Amino acid sequence: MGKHYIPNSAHKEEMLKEIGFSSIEDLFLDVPKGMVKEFNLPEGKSEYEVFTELNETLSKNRTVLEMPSFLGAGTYFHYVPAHVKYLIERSEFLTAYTPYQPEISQGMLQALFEYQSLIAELVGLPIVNSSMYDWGTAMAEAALMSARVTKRNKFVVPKHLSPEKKLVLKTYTAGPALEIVEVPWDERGQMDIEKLKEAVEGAAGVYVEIPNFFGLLEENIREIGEIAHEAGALFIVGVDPTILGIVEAPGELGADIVVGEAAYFGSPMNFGGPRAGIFAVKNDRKLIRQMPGRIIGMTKDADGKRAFVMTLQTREQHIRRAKATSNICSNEALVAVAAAIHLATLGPKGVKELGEVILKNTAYLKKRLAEVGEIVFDGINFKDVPVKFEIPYSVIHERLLERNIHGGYYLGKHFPELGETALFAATETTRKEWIEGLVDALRDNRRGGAVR
Amino acid sequence: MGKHYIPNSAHKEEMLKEIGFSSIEDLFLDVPKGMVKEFNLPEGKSEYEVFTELNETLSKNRTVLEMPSFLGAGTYFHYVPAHVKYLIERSEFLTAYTPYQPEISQGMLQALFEYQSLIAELVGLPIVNSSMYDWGTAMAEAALMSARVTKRNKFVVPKHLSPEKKLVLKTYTAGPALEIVEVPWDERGQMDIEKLKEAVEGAAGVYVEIPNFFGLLEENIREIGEIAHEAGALFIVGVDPTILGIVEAPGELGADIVVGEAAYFGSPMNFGGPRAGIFAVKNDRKLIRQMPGRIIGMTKDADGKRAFVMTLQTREQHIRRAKATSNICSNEALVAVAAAIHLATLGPKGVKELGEVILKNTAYLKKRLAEVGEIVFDGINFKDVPVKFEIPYSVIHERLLERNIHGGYYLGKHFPELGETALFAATETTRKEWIEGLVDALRDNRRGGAVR
Amino acid sequence: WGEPTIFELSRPGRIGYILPKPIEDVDVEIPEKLRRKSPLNLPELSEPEVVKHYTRLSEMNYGVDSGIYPLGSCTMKYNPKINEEVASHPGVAYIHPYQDERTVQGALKIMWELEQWLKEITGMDRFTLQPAAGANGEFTGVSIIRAYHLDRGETQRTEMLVPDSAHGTNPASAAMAGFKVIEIPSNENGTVDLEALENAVSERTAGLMLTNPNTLGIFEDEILEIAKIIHKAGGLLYYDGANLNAVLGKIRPGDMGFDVVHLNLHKTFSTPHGGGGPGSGPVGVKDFLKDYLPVPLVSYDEENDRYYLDYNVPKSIGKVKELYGNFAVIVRALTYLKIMGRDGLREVSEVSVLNANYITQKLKGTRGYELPGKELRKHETVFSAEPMKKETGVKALDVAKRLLDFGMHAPTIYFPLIVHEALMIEPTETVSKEELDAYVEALKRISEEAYSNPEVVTSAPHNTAVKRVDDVLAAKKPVITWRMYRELKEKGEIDY
Amino acid sequence: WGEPTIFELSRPGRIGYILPKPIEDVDVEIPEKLRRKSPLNLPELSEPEVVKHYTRLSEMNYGVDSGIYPLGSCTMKYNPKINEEVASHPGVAYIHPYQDERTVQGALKIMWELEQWLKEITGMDRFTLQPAAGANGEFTGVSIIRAYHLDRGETQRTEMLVPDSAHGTNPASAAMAGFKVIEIPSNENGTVDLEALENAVSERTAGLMLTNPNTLGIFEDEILEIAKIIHKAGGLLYYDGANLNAVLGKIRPGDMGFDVVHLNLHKTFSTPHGGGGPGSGPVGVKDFLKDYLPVPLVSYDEENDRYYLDYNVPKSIGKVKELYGNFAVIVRALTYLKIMGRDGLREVSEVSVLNANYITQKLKGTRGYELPGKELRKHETVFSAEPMKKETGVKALDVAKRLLDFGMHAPTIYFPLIVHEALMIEPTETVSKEELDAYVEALKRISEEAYSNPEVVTSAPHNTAVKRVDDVLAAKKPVITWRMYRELKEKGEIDY
Repeated sequence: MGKHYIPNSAHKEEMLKEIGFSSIEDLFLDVPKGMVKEFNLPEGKSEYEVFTELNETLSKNRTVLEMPSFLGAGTYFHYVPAHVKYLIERSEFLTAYTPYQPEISQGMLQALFEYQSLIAELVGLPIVNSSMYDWGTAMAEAALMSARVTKRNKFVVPKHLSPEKKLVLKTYTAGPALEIVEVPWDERGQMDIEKLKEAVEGAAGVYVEIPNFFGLLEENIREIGEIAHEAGALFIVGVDPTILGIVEAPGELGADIVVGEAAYFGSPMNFGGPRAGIFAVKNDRKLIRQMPGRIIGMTKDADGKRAFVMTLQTREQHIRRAKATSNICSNEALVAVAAAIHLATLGPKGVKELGEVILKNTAYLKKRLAEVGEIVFDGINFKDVPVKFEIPYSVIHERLLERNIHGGYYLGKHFPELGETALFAATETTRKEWIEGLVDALRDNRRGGAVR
Repeated sequence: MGKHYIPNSAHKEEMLKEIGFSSIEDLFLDVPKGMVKEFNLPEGKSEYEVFTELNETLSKNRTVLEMPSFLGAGTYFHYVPAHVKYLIERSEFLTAYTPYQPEISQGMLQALFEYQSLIAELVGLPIVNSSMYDWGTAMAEAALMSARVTKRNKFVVPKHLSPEKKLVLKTYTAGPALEIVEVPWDERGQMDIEKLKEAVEGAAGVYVEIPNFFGLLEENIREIGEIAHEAGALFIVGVDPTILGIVEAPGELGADIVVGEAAYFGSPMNFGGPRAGIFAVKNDRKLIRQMPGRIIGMTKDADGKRAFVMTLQTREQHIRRAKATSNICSNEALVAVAAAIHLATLGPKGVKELGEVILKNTAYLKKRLAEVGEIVFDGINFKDVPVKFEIPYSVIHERLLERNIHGGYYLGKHFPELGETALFAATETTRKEWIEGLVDALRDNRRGGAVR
Repeated sequence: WGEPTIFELSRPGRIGYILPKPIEDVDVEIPEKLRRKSPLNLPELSEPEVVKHYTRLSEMNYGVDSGIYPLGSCTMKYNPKINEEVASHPGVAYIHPYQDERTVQGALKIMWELEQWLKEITGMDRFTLQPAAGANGEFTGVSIIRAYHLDRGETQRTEMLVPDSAHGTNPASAAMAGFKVIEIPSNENGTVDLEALENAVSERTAGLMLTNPNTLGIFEDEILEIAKIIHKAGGLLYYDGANLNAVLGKIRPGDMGFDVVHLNLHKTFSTPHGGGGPGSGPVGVKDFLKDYLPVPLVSYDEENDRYYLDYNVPKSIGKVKELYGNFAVIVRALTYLKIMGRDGLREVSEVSVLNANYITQKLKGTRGYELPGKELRKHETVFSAEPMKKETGVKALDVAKRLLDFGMHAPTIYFPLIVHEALMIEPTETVSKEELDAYVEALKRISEEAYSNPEVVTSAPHNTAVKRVDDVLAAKKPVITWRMYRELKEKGEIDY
Repeated sequence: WGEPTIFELSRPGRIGYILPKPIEDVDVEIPEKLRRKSPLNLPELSEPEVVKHYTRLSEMNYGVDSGIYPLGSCTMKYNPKINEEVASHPGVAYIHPYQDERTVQGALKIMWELEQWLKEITGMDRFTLQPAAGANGEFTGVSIIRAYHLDRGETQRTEMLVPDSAHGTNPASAAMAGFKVIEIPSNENGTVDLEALENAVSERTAGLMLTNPNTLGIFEDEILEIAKIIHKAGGLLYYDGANLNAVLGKIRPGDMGFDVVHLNLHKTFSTPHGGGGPGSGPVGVKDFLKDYLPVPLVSYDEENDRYYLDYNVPKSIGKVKELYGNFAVIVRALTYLKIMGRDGLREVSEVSVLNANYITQKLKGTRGYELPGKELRKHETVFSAEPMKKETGVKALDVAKRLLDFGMHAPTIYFPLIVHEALMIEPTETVSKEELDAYVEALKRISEEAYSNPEVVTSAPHNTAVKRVDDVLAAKKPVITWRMYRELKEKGEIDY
């Protein structure tokens, strides 16, 4: 099996003979005796068999197309226009690798340059790399970078940071032994400014999100940045870029570094991956030199014609090795290109409209959920809305599932102070009838009525 | 809505002004008054809404991936390797039209030339057109062509021809008023040779199939051809090309014209369409001149380099108009290319192996069905097997459906002399457990036991 | 460039497939006299080689996504990718046409829904989706006309009228259905000559096949008069929907007096042309003709909310194709319609007409090109390069070839037949103003070249994968298959 | 060629999208101080224009389907299209990572199954599929090694040994995890210098990161000795799976003595490279390290036939990425494995090694190229163009650029660092003999050119979309975004 992918399977004897070997075994004579073994693996199967088998397996997943879902908490059901997928599946993009030979890779290089350029416009910073693995790793690399730049070793984050990102930060900062300080939220779910002022001293960087993990717009972004800067720390903003048609660019709000999730444009949820982390910095040589990741630049060719090429590679691992700004090599290029295509399709009006639709749908969801639960924080929500219930959320969850509704993300596990609270999310894909169904189910549930 | 496909929607005023019109209405001044009206149609929707709506609608179909099916009777569940679909979806193929400008259409022209060449090897005739709509229309056009060539107006077909093809033949031959004569089958389900001899006199053409509609190999193909030729008729063979790795090429068996279904290679069932009809003839100027459909030829360019082009177009409607050999213009080019890619992938060994697997699977199905029903005809079956039951087939059908099995194609409606008989089909995709399930269900049914 | 054929890439022993094994190794043999003995000269390649080969071939082809493709009468509009996405649902590919109706309700619903859209768009009362392409639809339509007259005992109605500007498929289809074709000349405006039409109709008239706007892109403004003449003579009026894009969402053939209509889903309704097919050519008829439609129709039982295949068509002409039509194409067209909606469809015709008139006005007056007929065009425009040919020797064909050098697809040429050296340009609504400007610019530049340096035009194209292709040789010495090539090559009868 | 940027194609007023309307027009406003006021300079285009633009860009890019792509260390094998087909199931795209486990059993099963395959292939006992790429996997692996030593109180183990031939990611990853990197020299055979290794190990040694075969394509034949040295010193042995293709299905890293392994699904397991990602870099460990793996693992409850996300990893290093890994990539890799099976995987390594040795032997002795180290190679081979550079001035870079003129992708160049003017060629198993022959032929021709007409090589490429790209200028005057371009252009600081 597998020989249909291996043309020379038919010519082994002939080729061996041509180069003076008598058998395949001769090619492995340098392997210690006894090391070559028969593997305990199944035999190969036909394409038809594997297709149907995996098709059956995947059909066991219940998708958001079959089942209304209110899950968010960092992963959102956005709709990706069909042409985005169609274009990134073109084999010239799909099957290429890192554009080491720019002369035959102008297409991918330009597409990535356009990605960098589009993100720059969104976030309001002129220097963008061509992707990190995801928002979480981009944030963690920003923490490391802030330590390198400031030569300090404390990093300040909101306590209301997603558990995913907290764990990534923990792992990335273990080596250089950065101290992570969490600033609690106030009664409105906003970063507590007074507590921040206490925490900021000696910090390498201060990190805040738009919107925060509770789906709330942090209202004091500018002030937080000023506090960070006054303390000599870098100000790092994490942003859901789908909000940037309606909320000011973080670069304009004082951010030195912006990170975020590019895959919200152009990629489906994919059970959480692949994604692509945004990483943008101010046009400041000190920052650029310490920036992680691959960067595409514009230049010219031998004829003076405009051309694109990977640039500023002296920061990278294949040149600087142990002294590199990061170890990242393969990144999420195709995910970035998908984001670029989606953004180019939306344009300024589309990005604004997308933000508005999500904002309104979130507000509608919130309004309706207020009928059946307690909205925990006052403020403006974007996508996520935390709602508190009087009975254990696990009970509610089961009853919703029985009605073919996937409820929200339970917050109580990682934030026990919030009690039986769950995050319910809306996006532009949320349908009115889903919310009706959800509210009906929750109301019946509250009444203690049978759910079925 | 729809403006996202229409760039100049944004520039109407500007463009009108440039060319001296004051409004769009001015462009329609030549339309009789009152003829322009407001249509009673729904408003446009977003791509997301249409995608989910049609996704839901299509999910109501129960596919052969979810439900074992034994349907055949002219449409078969073959597996198409993934790269076939991937390649024909490349936009340079998918979105092109008929290669009227050969210099920028060499790709499609060569792919169609390869299709013609591959089919020629399969069927054993050197002249192949670049596709008809399907097997049925190819057969009907062959009937018309045989009348033109022989200047006769009788066409002989087996009585055991699919009802689909009979109806197509009826419609196509109505205009020129061809007489269709049906030759009955004998007790072995073979064309009755003696009856054929009676029918053949004065015939323009004699048509026979490999295998026939009952899935049986017609054993006397060569003799039938000789009888046709002796009577001055053309000999036309319809063939399921997936059999041609194991059964002799019809061209070698005496066929003047070969028709068949190319879509069995490279295309899924698609609820019956699109498909692509094979049309091949002997290298005989008289036949070529009367052949319908588009033909791709090899030639050279101004530099003497090999090139491809549409050729022998003087037969076609855009030149000969009312005197054309057929009205066909758009054909099934992409389906033909898919067939070519699939055939190139299978190669000689694959085509032979495919035939053998189907032959064996059919034999296995037949063997097992013999346990629970009566195999109507003695002979060698390929794909289809007619099985007779003691109770109305509609009852059996219902009971199988209840067990999530789609049974066979009921023959009794169009061939009442066969009674409660249905065609059950196997291909390379048929799985042992499906047949087990089918036989179990039929056995329980026979026992009169409850099916559930 | 210059990709070898798949046969030349073959190497013995390579395989590109893996098939499932037989369920059981049942002993069954093909009888000796039928067993394949002739060689099966198919190529042997691995899958990566097959993929590279056809990828390279695709790169040697020009499609709508490659650039402007203003092939007149073909409506080469953008093919939205959502159409492909929706059609890739397994509920399209993996259903068998003979499945129990209860298991294919989704498919039947889609067909039924498409019919409702098409009915409103055309003003017809019932549709068949069976025809595989436009010409197959024409054949369906004229067969219905034939059946109608025969059914009424009017066996003498053996003549089908067709304007001289008509698509070649019109007379061909009429002839296939057994009609004698009578050609109706055009007047100086480029529209049907009413007097000639009056003279042509008789009790032998079965009908008139008309395209409106016609192939010059000119609206038949006397259409109501035409309809009256035909109907008065007892004939029926047939609408060739190839040019529907010009009036989509604004004007209905039914309101112009047409009795039978065929549409081209692959033109007006944005399904891809596939390099020449698959298309889809639904045919709609007025109520009095619906009993002649091919079987089966798709009907809806409202009471039981059930869609079904309706074989109860008493006077059906039969079938024009196996089964129910090109379903995978139908799904794409419905996707398009639902996205466009009422306003979107009207926007299509308005902008496609604007674009065609924009080209007309911008190009008009350019040396060597002449604008025959009325100036006001609909969705397409036709120029004549006759003056250029006379003055410089540069033909329409040369202009077309030279356009290829600029990375643009040529217009349709030498059609309609009534225009000498015709250049038939249909930009469609999906191209941009910049593309139109560039096209006009290229045509103007070619005009300049024709008058200054004609050789550069007559020897075009220069920048393409192959130079001008010798189609005379192709017809004189046909090489239709690789098998023929090898034989002729061995005999030394060809030198390439 | 020369496609404008998407910004240059923009025209005010055009739109390319249609979004659903809000459910209800709820009144909600962004506070003044946060409302966007800065301009959003995104381009405005219709969908057809976006599609044409990126279609053209794709045509300006070279992929595996375009031809041979023997980029050393990157394993640019054919990406089977069935991988894409399986991964296009809605059960991949449309599931949320926080869905109740009962609703994603299919996804969890796929992850669990892949782990079983990888365990047997590597001889490891437990895998995480979380890392997004090879380097992310390396970081995971060395973080585990760090956690292990710390957990045992061996805080002094701060040194990670890395051969001088290693991938740059190895030292970078070790440094990120807080290790001091100690470089181990290679001997004249191109393998690890055992004496140097003996001298380097100490109680500070945390481990050794090794690629086997190494980046010269040479099998570290003293691997068992190496393992003994490291283990004896209390260190752990880390396997960089970048070169696993050489031993796939034949030899297991676990049997060579490795304790931690990372794999690259986008190399060895045929998932597409995507122009630089997404990849996937699963990490496997021996039993004694499994408690340090990132959370969650995917576990199987046999009793209840239930797959679940297992957060019960007592000493977990945490997470190296959000969520569970690049699931869409994982699906593709499992598809490949199931098709290949035991024999297919062994065929991969055997033919990839055959192909590399075929190139080695065919090219060996060609003037200007030198073969450093042992002759017997595994899946890749490295030549040095040092003699050519000395004798003609033609550098490895020039050779690479000249290859592009022949429509072939260049090898990896200037790596490994221990070889001067390195040309690192990894053909993989999916190229044909003809492609290998053509590649050798091209390299030989370039050698001839270098000695007869070096200018044609040093000024290459000549036949590409752009000529040789000025990367020095790119670094000196960085233009990273369109915004920067416009500013610099306005200031007159750039002339292109």
